[in-house]
Amino acid sequence: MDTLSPGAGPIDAPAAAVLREVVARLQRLAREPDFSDAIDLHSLPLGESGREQLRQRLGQGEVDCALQVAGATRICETAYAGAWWVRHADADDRTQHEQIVIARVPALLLAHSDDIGDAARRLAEELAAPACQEIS
Amino acid sequence: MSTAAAKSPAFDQQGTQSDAQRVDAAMRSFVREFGVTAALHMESCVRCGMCAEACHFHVATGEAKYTPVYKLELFRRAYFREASPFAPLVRLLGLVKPPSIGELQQWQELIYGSCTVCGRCTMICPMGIDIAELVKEARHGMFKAGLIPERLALMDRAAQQWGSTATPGEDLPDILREVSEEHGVEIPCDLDSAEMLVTAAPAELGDHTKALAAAAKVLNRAGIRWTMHQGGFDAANIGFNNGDLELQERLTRSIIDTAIKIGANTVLLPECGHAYGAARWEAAKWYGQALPVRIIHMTEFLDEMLAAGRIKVKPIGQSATFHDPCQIVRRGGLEAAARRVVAALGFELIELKDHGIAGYCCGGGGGVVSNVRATPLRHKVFEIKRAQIDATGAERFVTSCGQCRITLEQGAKQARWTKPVESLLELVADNLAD
Amino acid sequence: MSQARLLGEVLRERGVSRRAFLKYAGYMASLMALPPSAAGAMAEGLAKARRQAVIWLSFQECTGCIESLTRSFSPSLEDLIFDFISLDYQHALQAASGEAAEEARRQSMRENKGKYIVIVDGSVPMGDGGVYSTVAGHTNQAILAETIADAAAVVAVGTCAAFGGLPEADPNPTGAVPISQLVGDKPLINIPGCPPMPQAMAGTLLHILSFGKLPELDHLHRPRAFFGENIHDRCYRRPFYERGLFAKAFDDEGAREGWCLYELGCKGPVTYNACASLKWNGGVSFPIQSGHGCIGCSEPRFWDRGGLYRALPTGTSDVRKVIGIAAVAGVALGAGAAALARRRSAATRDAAAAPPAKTPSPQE
Amino acid sequence: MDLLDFARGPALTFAGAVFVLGTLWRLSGVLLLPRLRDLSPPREGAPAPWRGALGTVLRRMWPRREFLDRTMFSTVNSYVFHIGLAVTVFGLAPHILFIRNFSGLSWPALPSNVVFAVGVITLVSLFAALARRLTHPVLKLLSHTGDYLSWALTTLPVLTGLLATAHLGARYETLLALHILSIAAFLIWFPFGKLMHAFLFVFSRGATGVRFSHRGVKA
Repeated sequence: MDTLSPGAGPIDAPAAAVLREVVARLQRLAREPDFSDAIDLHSLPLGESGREQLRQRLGQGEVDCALQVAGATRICETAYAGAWWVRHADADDRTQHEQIVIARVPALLLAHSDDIGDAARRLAEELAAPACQEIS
Repeated sequence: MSTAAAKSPAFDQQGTQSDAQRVDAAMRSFVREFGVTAALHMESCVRCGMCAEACHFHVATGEAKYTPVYKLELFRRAYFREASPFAPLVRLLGLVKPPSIGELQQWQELIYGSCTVCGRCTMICPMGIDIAELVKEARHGMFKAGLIPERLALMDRAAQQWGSTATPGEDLPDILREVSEEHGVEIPCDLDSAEMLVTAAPAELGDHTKALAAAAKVLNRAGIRWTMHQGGFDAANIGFNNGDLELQERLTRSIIDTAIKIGANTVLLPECGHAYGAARWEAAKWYGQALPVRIIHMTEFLDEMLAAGRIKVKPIGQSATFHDPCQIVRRGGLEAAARRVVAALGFELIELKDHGIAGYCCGGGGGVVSNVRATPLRHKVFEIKRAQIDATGAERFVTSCGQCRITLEQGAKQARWTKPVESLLELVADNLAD
Repeated sequence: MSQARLLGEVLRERGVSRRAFLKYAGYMASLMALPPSAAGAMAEGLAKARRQAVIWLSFQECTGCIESLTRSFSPSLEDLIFDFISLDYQHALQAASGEAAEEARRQSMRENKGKYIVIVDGSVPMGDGGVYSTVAGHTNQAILAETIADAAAVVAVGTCAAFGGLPEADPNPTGAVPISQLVGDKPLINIPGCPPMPQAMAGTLLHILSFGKLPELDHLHRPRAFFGENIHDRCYRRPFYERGLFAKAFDDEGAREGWCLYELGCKGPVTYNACASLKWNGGVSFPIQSGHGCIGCSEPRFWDRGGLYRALPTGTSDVRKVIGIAAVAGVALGAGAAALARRRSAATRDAAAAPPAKTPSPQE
Repeated sequence: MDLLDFARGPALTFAGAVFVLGTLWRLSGVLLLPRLRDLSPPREGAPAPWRGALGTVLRRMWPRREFLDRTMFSTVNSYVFHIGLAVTVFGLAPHILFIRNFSGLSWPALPSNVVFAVGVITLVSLFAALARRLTHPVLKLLSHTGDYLSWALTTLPVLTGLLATAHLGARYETLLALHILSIAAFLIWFPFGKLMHAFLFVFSRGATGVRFSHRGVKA
C-alpha cells in the first residue's frame, strides 16, 4: 500500500493502480484535447473499500449533474479536471455500472445530433400547433 | 615382479560340455539360488551406481565395468526370466534375453577376476542389497557351466582329490612332525579323542608354518586338549570360493564329521577369511540342523583365552595399524574381538582411514589372489591400502588372515614397499608371558 | 410486424433518446469486456439496425432461462433488449395461443425469411420418435427443423439446449439431445448455464444486433466474452485457495471466514462462466459468495460428474470394489508365480541331485 | 470436459486396479518364495532378527561416513526429489482430498504456493538426476529402458501438476486431465519397474539386516 497524498489515509494496491492509470490518461488528455477513455470499475478486483478509497481520493470537482436516462445516472467531476466519476443505476437505484471517464466532457452529456434534429422538428411543430398560438 | 604379461581378458573353460549345455547348466543352477532374500535383492536394485563408489576395483581403476551390481547383470537376467513373479510374462514377451555363451565367458573376468566377495558394496547399497552374496551365488552357476579361471579349477581338482589344496591328507603327520621339530612345539595329530579339532589354512602347511607353530604354542599354553586330524585339516574351503557346492559340502563335512568322530566340542579355524565364511555361517546348511560342535575363528579364540586369562602376553608398546579382513570383520562380526587382542598386545592402535566394517579389502580374497589373470588389477588395488597404512605412520602393520597377508606381501613386493605384514596369532605366540 | 424503419427512429418516438442508447451500449460493452471506446460504435450500430425478429422455441425446459432474462421482479438494463427486438413467438410471454400463436410464428418466418434469429431453450427428446414433448401434435424435433430452416442464426440458451442439461443426464429416459446435434451447419451460439446469466443472453443478442455478426465463440460455441475464463481464476476467494485455507463443512469456522469451498465440491476451476465477475441478481452475489461451491452448471454433463459435493480431484467412481478384486487377484498371481518358481527350482535340484558317483574322498 | 471425465473416472480406476494387482502380485510373488533359514548359531549378544532388520532399514537412510564424500551428489539430490515428491503429494490440499476420497484419511494442508515452490525444486532435482544418469559412466552402463521410463513417469506428473497449477499451456481442465492421466500412467507402470523399490526397500534392507545382525555386524 503506498500513500499517494499524505494524510489521506492508507490506500489499497488495486486502488493505487487505478489512480496511476488515471494520471497516465490525464497526462495524455492534456496533450490531446479530443482524447477520451474510461476505466471500468465494474470488472476490476476492487472491493467496496477500494472503491470508497478512490472516491475519497479523487474528491469532488465543480460539476455535479444527475441524468434521468433509463434509470438514474450521476456524473460528477472529480477534484482533478478531466476526470469524471460516472455511476449508472437501474430503476431500483442499484448501481449497475460505475466508471471513471477521462475526457474534457463525458460523451453521455453531449446531446446527440439526431436528438437535436428531432427536438428542432418537435418544437417547430409545437409552435405551429394551434394550442400555442400567440396570445394577441 | 610378476612376469606374466597382462593377458587380454580372455577366459578359461573346463570340461567337455557344448556351449548350449554350459548355458543350460548355468541357468539351472541360477534358478536354484532364488530364495526370498536373493529374490528381494534382485528385485530392489534401482541402478543408482553407488556400489561402484565402494568397490576397490572401481575406485582404483575408475572403470565402469567393475561396478559391483554390473557383475550381477547375467544373474539378474536369469532371475527375471526364471524366478521373478513376472517370469512367465517376461519369457512370453521376451522382455529379457537369456545369457548367451559369449556373455557368460566374458563375465568370468568380472565374477572371478574382479570381485573378492568382500561385501564393501553391500555396506553402501541404499537398498541394502547383499551384492557380495549374490556374486558368490552366481559363481555356483559359472562352476556348473565349467567357466571358472583355470588356476582355481586346478586347485578345485586338487581339493577334490586331497581334501586340501595344499597337501594330501596322508602327508599331514610328516608335515606336522617337521613343523614341531623346526619350531620346538608339540603338535598332536590324529588323536582318537580331543576337546578341540584344530584346522589350518593351506599356506600354513606350506610357507606360513610359523603360524601353525604359533597356534600350537598358544593352544598348549592354554592347556587345551586338541589335535589336528587327517580326516579334516584344511579349513580354507576352495569350493566356497569357486562356487563348487559339492566340494564345499564335502570339505565342510570332512571337518565336522571328524570333529564329531573324535568327540571334539569345538572346531578352531585358522587365521583365514573364507574358512570362516564357509564353516561358521554355512556348515549347518549341509546338515539341515544346528551343529553339535562350536566353530570359532583364531581371533575369537585368542580373544577368549586372553579374556579368561588362560594366556597372557607381554605388552609390545609400539604403534600399530590393523587391516580388517573382510570375511572376518565386515561379514564375520569380529571387529571388536580383533581390537581386544591388539589392545592386549599393548599396541597403540592407529586406525586406518577406512577401517572396521567399512575398511577397504586387501584385494586378494575370494580366489582373486590365486587367479593369475587378476594380478595387474590387484596391484592397482594394493595402492589404496598402502596409502592408508602409510598415512597412519604406525610402526607395525597387523592383520588376522593368511590370504590377506599373502596378497599384501605380493603387493608390497611388486610396489617395493618394505613394511612387513604381521599375523595377530604369531604376535601373541611370540609375546606369551609366563 | 417488423417495420422497415431504423431502431433509432422507432425508439425515439417512445422517448428513448440516443443518450439512452449510449448508456445502454456502455453498460453492455463493459459486460462483454469490450474496450470502453466500443460503446460509441455499439450505440451507433444499434441505432441504425432494423428491429430484429426473434422466435423463441421452448422444448424440454423449466422456463428458468426466460425467467432469468426477464426477471420480472426487478426489470433492469438488460430488459432494454426487449425494446430492440421483436419477440414474435414465446410460450411464456405471448398473449396469443393455439393456432393463432403458431400462425404468428409462421408469418414472422415468412416476412423475415433468412433474417430472423431462433432462440431455443430446453433439449429435444429423440426417444420413441420424440413423443415426449410435442406442441400442437408436432414433435419438438419437427418444429425445430421447420423453424430454423430460414433462420439467420440459432441461439441455444441454457445448459439443456446447449449440452442436453438435466433431461440428458443419466439415464436420459427421453433420449434428449442438445440443439447442436440438430442444427447441421446453421450458425449456432450456445449460452449454457442453469439458468444462464441474463447479461450473457442480452449481451450476445445485442452483439448480433449492433455488430451484425456472431460474437467470438470457444470450442463449445460459447461467447468468449462471457465464457472465456473459469470461475476459479476470477473468484474473490482464490487467495484462500493459494494459502490452503479450506472450509471443511458448510457451517464450520472456515466457511464463516469465507474460505475456499474447494473441499466441499466447488467446480470453479473447471467451469467457464461470468458469475464471479458479473455476479447475479444485478451484481449482488453469486453461488460461491453466498457460501455454496460452484456446481459447474455451464459445462456439459455437469449432472453426471460424480456428485456436486465430491471434491474435484477425487475419482468419480467408487473404486473400493474394483481395488478389492485387484488385490485378491494380485496375491493369487503372486502365489502362483512363487509356486511356479519353486517347482522350476525343485526340478533342477532333482536333476542335479543324481550326478555320476563322486570320487571317494580321502578318508572313506 | 470428456478428457477430464475419462481421466477422473475409468482411467484412474483402471490404473488403481493395475497398481494394486501388480504391486501385490510382485510382492507376494517374492515373499512367498522359499525361505532359506540360517541354521548357524548367532553371534552372542546379537539382537533379535526383527531388531537387526529394523536397524539396517534405518541405517541405510544415510550413507556411512566413509562413503559420504563419494556419494554426496546422489544422496543429497535423491533426498531432494524424494522429500520434494512427498511434500508435493502429501502437502497439497487437492492431493489430500484425493487421498481422503478413497482412504478416509485426512490431515491439514500446506499453503498451495509453498507446495508449488517445492514442486519446482523437485522438478529441477529430477532433471539433475536424469542428467547424471545420462552422463556418469557407471550409470550409463547400468541403465536400461526401465530406468528411463520410471524417471519419465515420475517426472511427468510433477510437470503436468505444476502446469495445471500455473494454468499454463492449455485450458485448466485439459491440464488437470493430463495431470491425472500422467498419474494413471505412473500407477500402471509402478509395479513393473524399479518404482517398486518404494515397497521393496524395507524387505531388501531388512533381509540384509537379519543376515548381518545374526553375525553381530551393524550392516
